[in-house]
Amino acid sequence: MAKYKVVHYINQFFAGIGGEEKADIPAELHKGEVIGPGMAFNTGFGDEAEIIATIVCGDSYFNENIEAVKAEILGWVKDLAPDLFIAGPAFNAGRYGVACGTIAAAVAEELGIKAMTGMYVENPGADMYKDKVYIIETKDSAAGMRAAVKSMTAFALKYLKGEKIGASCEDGYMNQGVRVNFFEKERGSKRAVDMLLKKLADKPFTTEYPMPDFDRVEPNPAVKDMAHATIALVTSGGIVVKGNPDHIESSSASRFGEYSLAGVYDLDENTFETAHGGYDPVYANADADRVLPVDVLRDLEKEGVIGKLHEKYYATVGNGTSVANAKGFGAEIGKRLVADGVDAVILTST
Amino acid sequence: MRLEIGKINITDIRFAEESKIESGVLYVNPEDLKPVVLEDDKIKDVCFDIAKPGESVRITPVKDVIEPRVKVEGKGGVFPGWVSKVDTVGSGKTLALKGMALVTAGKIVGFQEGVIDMTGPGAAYTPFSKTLNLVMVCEPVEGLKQHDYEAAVRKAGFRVAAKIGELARGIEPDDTCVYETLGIKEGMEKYPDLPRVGYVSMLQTQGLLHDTYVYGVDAKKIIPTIISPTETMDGAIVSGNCVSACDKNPTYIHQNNPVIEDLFAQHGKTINFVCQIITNENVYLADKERSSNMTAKLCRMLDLDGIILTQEGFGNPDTDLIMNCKKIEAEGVKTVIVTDEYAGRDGKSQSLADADVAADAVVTGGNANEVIILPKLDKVIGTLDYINKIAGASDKTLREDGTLEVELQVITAATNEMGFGTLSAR
Amino acid sequence: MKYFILTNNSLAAEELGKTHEIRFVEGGLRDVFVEARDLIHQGAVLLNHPLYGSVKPNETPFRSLLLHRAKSSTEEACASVDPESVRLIGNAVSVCDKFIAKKETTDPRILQDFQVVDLSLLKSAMESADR
Amino acid sequence: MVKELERAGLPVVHVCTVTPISLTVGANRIVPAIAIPHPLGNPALDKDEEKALRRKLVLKALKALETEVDGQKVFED
Repeated sequence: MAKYKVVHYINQFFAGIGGEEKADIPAELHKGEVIGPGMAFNTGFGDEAEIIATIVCGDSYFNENIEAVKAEILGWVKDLAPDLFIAGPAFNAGRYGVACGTIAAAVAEELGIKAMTGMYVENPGADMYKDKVYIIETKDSAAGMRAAVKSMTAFALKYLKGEKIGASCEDGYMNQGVRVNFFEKERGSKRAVDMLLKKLADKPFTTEYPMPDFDRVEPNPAVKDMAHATIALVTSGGIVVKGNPDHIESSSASRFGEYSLAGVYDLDENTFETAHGGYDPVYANADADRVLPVDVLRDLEKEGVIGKLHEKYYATVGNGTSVANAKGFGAEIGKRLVADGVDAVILTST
Repeated sequence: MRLEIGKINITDIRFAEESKIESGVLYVNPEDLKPVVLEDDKIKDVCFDIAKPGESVRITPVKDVIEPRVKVEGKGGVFPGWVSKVDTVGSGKTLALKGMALVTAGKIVGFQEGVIDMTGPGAAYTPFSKTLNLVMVCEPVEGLKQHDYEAAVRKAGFRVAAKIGELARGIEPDDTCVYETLGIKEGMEKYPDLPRVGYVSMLQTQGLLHDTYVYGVDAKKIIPTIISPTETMDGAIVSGNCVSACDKNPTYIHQNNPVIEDLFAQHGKTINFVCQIITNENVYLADKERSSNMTAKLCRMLDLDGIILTQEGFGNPDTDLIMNCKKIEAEGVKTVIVTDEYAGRDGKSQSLADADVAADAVVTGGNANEVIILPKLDKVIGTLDYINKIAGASDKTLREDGTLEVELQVITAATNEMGFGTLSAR
Repeated sequence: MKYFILTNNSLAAEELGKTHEIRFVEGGLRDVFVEARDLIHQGAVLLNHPLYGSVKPNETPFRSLLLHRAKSSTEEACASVDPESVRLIGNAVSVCDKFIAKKETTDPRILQDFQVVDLSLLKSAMESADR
Repeated sequence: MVKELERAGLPVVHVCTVTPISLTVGANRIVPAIAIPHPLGNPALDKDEEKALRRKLVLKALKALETEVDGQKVFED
């Protein structure tokens, strides 16, 4: 059987070119060459796979020219058409880890070629890319190279052969936030007793199911100078331009609306209405200021209490809208508001 | 309380003229068992079958699984409140037929579920692919209401299990294990330096097809209480739960409660296993508040240092699980919970319907939504008529080539929440 | 405890309609949840767990919730929205969304079984509420 | 949604009728509103009174935006 073809990515240091002083070297393609840790990989692959090319790039160069260098490397990898792309291992080297994650994820995503990397769990590249590409957990320094190569090689061969990848703890990759079943050695009750014994003795133990993140976002600093601040209005109360031109659904909304407030000083029943299906719409339809206080904010703008009311407002319907959608709306609206130079937001809900 | 369990290893089950146990072989004459079933006039007919590990056999829909046992010394008899009077069990000597199980099967409602495959990939997920199974399929009289039918099949299972258990009376066990719990003061004096550990088991008690009984009492009516774990071994807790095959606790798993066994294994060595606390999983929210208040209070009054908390089912019980965990932890009692997950077919959704930071030590029985393809097997005991209707099945479940595409949910005890199996997830 | 029943289960409506206040929902199980949530936001308090039963939300199309109407006017009600009810119904909607939608059962015998179980689990809650 | 706006780097005040929901969804600055069908109004009042009421609420919201908080805070009266 023909050997699987592997392309390997490493930085200037592991290529033996130099340390920080050489971190600005551009990407180089070394066809048919096996360099640095690649030798150990090749040995580990035996006659099942081989490295057909090595790509070397300086860490600074990569991170300062991400888009260009990514395109360049993707071009090479596309032509080489390997069965697998391996980056690193990067251990705890931050910029190297980010580069490995970026390029491996790009190869997987954009070329549809199997890709993987390896690094230490606290490498910033790990958090950024562990849900996008297989990242094998390694020690924090190159002293752990032998172990890293061993586990990465084992994973690579399994992956290449199309064998079922097990749970993260079985196959040594970082958990991708996806629950995967596997059989433990001990039954559940025994594991529970062992865990309790550790907990009783105040020894460290690892829960098998970490409770979902009770994700909190730290509050942003307060507005210092309200008299010059741009304030934007966002509502989940479904206030839309009369006739609901964007067809915001009355519940389980799949989109949000962006509407202009230019020249609007007071909302009235001829121009604005609510699309919200979760409450009695009579009051909001009669006077939408009751949900979206444009009239008052215009007054305050005139009086100089606030710098200005942002010229656009955003609306969606909170009623039955899925968490994922609501999150997506928030992120997109946030992006647009920041781009428009807004300083703070008043979000109204019914 | 001190209970000896004498284990008689059953190596084969055969139909024969005379019902008996000889050299580890259980000989059964179905005609001896039929009258035991048919004494309930709600059951029209019954048939028996045998399924052995490795055979190309699928049993479905499974209602309950029971281990035949007989009480030969000490107060009371097995399945108190059903087959025997309500004397307190859990002391003396009980004989158990190991390596075999009585499986009750048959349709009770149209979406009835529970699959036991004796071979193939599905077999790995159910503990009952490793037991010799005597299967009992009941047919109800015309027009019988669902809950009457459930009760009839449930009770018939206990009677038959007891009848088979009786065959063991007088037989020398292959192995004997002794389990002993001490009085509160006694235990403290004997093991002054060992942490005091309890086991809190939540029993499924939501209503029709979702019930559990303790000494014959519907457990949704109880206030949480303490029992000796040895009582559980004598069948003080039995299952009336038919839905959610993967994470319901069949009577067999109550009798062989793995948490109890594994806590006993440490009893007197690293811990002092004080007692079992039983509580319920009612649908009424105020009942949940009351019950979890009570369990937490019991843990405190018993001066427990730690507990293991197990649940049964999905959704509603997740709230009880979290309430119990939160309140018990708040009493300073260290808690480990055993559960399973519904993380979606892709494993990306939130696993439990409820959550709290206090639940920091969790053992999981795996993701019940994971999909598995079950091959066509040669023989079906029960019926495949309803396989499309069961939990975790879909309209494309029964595929053209005869294979089944299902979620693990349909497999009996696949993700057991008392930690009976080794399946887990990360 | 004074309560009303929010249900899309016609069997429950039929059997309990004469003796109890029923708010019938035309629609599926999720519609019952969403309707319940709106009522909760206006001050109603949930009395039974919305995810009762081991029959999964993508199997049974029926759901019957027991709710207690705390306040008569919306204004007063808003001041006393029950956070636990809000949390439970919110979780129920998201749990509902994670189960893969299946083709709805049309077999009348099975639908009837689902109705019977739903009614039984509702009664299980009513028994606690009525005592 | 409120969390994502905050994550984008914008201070947000959530004017919301049902404050427990606001706390659950992770808002940091919370101002309780009047009632569900009309969070920033009250149809029982005449037009001027109603606008004055709304102004009071909006000023409270602006005040919240000008206040440093660490974690969640409900700005009661």
